[in-house]
Amino acid sequence: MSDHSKSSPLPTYFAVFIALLIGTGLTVYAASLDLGPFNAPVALTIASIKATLVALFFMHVKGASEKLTKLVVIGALFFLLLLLGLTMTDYATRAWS
Amino acid sequence: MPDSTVVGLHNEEQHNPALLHHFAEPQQQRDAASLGMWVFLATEVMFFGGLFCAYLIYRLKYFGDFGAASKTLDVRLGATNTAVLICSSLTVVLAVWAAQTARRTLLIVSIGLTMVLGLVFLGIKGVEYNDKFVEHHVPGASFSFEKVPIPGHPNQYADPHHAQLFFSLYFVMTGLHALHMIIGLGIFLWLLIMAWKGRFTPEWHTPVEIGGLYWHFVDIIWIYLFPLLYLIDRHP
Amino acid sequence: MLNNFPLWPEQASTTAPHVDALYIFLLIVTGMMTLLIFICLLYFAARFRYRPGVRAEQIEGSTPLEITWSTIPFVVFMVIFAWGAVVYFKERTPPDDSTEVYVVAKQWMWKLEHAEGQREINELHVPVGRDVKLIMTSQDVIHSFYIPAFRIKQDVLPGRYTVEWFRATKPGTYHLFCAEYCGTQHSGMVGDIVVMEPAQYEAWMNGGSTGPLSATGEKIFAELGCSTCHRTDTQGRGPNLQGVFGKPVQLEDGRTVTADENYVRECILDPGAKRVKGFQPIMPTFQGLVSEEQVNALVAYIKSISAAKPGDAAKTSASAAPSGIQKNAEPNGSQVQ
Amino acid sequence: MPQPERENYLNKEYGVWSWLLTTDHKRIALLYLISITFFFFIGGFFALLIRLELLTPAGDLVQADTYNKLFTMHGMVMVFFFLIPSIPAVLGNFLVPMMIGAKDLAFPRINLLSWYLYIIGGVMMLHCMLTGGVDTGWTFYAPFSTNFTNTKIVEAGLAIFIAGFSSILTGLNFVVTIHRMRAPGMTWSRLPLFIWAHYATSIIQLLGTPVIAVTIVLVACERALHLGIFDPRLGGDPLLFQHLFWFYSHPAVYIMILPAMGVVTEIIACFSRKRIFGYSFVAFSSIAIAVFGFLVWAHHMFVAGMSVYAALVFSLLSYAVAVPSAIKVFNWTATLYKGSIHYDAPMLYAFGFLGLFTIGGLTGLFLAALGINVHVTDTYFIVAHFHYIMVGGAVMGYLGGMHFWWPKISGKLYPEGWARLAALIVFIGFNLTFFPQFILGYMGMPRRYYDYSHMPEFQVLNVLSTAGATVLGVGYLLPMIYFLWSMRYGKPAPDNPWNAAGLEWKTSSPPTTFNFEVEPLVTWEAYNYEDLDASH
Repeated sequence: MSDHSKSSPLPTYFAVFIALLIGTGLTVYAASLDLGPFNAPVALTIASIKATLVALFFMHVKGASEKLTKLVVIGALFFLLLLLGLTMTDYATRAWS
Repeated sequence: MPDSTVVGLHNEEQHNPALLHHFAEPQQQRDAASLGMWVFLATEVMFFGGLFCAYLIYRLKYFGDFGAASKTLDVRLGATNTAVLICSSLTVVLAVWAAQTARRTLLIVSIGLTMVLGLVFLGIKGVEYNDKFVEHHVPGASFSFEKVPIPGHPNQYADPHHAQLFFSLYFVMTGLHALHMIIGLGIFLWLLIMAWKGRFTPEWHTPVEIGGLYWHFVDIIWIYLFPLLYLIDRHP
Repeated sequence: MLNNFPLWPEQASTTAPHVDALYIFLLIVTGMMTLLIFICLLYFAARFRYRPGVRAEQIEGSTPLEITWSTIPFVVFMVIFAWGAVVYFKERTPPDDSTEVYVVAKQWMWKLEHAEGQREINELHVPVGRDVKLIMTSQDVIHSFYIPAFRIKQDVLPGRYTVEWFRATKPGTYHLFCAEYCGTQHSGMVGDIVVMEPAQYEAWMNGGSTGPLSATGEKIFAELGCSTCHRTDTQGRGPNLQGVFGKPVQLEDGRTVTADENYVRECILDPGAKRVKGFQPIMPTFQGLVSEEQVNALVAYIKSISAAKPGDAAKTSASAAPSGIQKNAEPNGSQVQ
Repeated sequence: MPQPERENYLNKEYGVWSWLLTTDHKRIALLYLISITFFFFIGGFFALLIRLELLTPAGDLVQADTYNKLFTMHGMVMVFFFLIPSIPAVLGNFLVPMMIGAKDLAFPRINLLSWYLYIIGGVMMLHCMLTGGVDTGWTFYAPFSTNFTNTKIVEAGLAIFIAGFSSILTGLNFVVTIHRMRAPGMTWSRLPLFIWAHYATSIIQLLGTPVIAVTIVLVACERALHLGIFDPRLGGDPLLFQHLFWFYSHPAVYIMILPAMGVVTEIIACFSRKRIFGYSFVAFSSIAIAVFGFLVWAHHMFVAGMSVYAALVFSLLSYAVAVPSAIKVFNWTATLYKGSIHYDAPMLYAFGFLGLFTIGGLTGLFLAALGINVHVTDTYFIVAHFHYIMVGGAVMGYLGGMHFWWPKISGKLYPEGWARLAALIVFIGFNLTFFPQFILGYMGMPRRYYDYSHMPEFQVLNVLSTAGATVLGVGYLLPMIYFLWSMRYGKPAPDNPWNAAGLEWKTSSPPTTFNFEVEPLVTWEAYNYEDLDASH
């Protein structure tokens, strides 16, 4: 966020904006199709792509910001996955003779 | 005391009432504020993480019942709200850019537009909540979810208890998200006043930046809530 | 005085020596670690105490030493882990031919019912040398069925079954505690486990039995009208339940589950959740209509018609049903919510 | 000859508002000190009543309900209003900026806000206690807390929720301060290990606390609206509550013990006049404990009806977190080797910490072993174990740190003889209180029993424990008395009474408002005792 002397970022912002709107349309359309077990993964993949776009370009995780910001983002996601994943080790394996 | 360390920065001292005594230089203060907001957002991830965990477990346990309950939500309103939030994220980056490039009018307009879009989001959310009240889909004594078929299993009805779990999570998750939106609106109102007074300069507009980070984060949460609550397993 | 001041709990089950052995092993290992650390601390503290004119010798550290004292404890820990896991697996795996006792916990008492039909409150009579499996559930909050002399403990949860088992090795009376805090009279939720010689136990069992639990279950099965759909002669509107228990079941949504106690329980209370493939969702839920004891009896009945060969299941259950002994399976029906 | 007193953070301004509206991290630390001491003695009073009730097997001193409220409020007050803020909010607040050469924390106003949040939470907790209290145990397991108890669980939950945000903001302030406010030359490898410990603690506060916060929100909704999220009758799972609860509450143990480890590291280095043995291993083991601490929570649930396979995973991971703790103990011990050891009161507390933490840590190995856990969980064995960690460890570290830095905080010297006596009394009283509980636990005495007339054979050990508790109580009162005494009558402290390394000793005692007259430039490594002793 320190160096703003580069060329205008506006084209990037609008491109990301359009991509986000397309993503929204796409995920609504995908929800109306029967993809068998893949409906949830498709919806979450699109959501993750959209979230990544927002983080990288709107929140400037890409380019301008330093490594520490990336570490915070990755760290937070890592601990979130720990919470979900380790809880699932219980729920996915409850059955026992 | 601190004065000696900011010699040579007179320029900023005039526009910038906010270089606090304990920072050596404005850059340090900016970096601290930005890191502070990022770290705070990490705690927010975990805050919503607890809810995502509850959602994940019950969604897998009661997949069909959740699908039936999810299907009663209005996907058009949800999608509209998603688009509204995406537009507001755009106006937020425009606001940050305007502050960086000293475009005061654009800054004020962008912040104002962001707030309007935030209010539109809350309004649409209010309409949806109202619909749920009318349909008796609000968890509690008057909750009713009789004879709603499970998607893909037309002759099987969803269990009302499990549907109530879905709506409980729906209201807690969207409710806390809406609370974050309201806090965001408060922050942006303050930014609007500051911008109106012309406090932000290309050298010092940290509040716009970190307020923007917060807003984008709230947007990202919604980007996940939308498919999780509205879209999964709703095909005919 | 010393009679009143024991320092070691009694060993009265086959599990207890395993737990104690691991415990003693740990006492020795951790005792050695403690001694090592304490001796070093005290020796260094005395040997290197401040003396005027003697300066401390600066030592930066030593990576080989760090690796050594990380790796050696880690290896020791893995041994403890593996040993603990083996003991736990045994504790958690009831032998197939165990005698079954159904346990219902409520604030603040234990209600126990033997498969043979004997009912007890806050007391459990068991014979020496027989595997006993406890199938437990709670009517209200979480409790925990704890017998220190047997070294076993398992939380008892509302809404599902949990299981523990033991084989008593020594006649006597042992403590039964509720170990999970459950409200005001938590400390009053105690009882006795009475371990008897087999002969004595038979005598006790024959006094005042009300007929086997599965027979009670069969009566309830008929009273609730289950038998109109779940027919034993042919496939009715519901699945034929003979020989089902313990077998894999194909579900409507494509999954396969094993028909264990929890599955049968869930099918009674929440029939839609795991519907058997090929059947319509017409079964009503019995949530709130049957008590925990009645569910237990139904589960016992469904197990009984699977235990014997499918061909003579009907005969077995018919002969085991003493007609007219049992009026109502639920002694305090008012507690049904 | 009495010199005119130098201006410092204590005498710069007077009046109530100069304290209640201060943004000076040192004054806020003192505000915390007063508040947590208040809660410590409330919690201690409850503990004493609990021990008195258990003197006899029959439930004769108090009613069952009263006893249940006593241990609940003891736990909630001690965990959320004493232990979690103790070292970070008092010593951390006071020392973190000074140790890294900063004028203040990065966000002084947020720091003050976090004290106010703590106070609001504390007042709510007091109100809750005075108007009936809570009887769920500090763990407030569902469905007892959500559907059955008729005590004020929502108010207590809200108090914890608010105090939790205080903890989050403290952690946030520390992380940002440590990253952004270090003086020139203060590289990561020159940081005192106290700072590393607080950095690790802050990570836990930041990532764990929000999960308990949202769990409390769910409990409150469940109680108000009967949503069914934890209620099996409505399709919920009570074990989900336990997962979410322990996801925070297990790492919370490390919030309590890591800062104490940091304190002890400083003390051991100073009083053996040595650089810490294996600096980087001690530093990284703090971070490792913070991260691994999040991987082990379900070892509280081995008998809760959890999956057997998951139990296996969590048992294995629990042994992983034991390794960095072991590394720390070995490094502290090795630091003593060829040192020049002084036996001032802080060092006595540090020795006490080492002994008690070793016992507490090693009994953790028993609990992580699945087969033994089944027998001893929810008995007095576990009560003894966590008191060895949280009282034997954290409180010993806290007291040691208070003695070590008291001259800096107050500008006065405490009476050394009394302090050594108090350290001895605390150590003896503690062991007498809690060692018998290990035996009681293996014998099978369940925790949270107010009446054990069914098993009178447990009385002898309980009497020993109660006797120890009274000794311990005296041991805790003593420091409070002589600290207060020293504020008025103590000898003025020199700037560096221990001839200790660290930037906090390079400023005056007590320090000025912005800590340093000139911004320090750090050119030396941490714990440069060789140079310090050479110059003497």
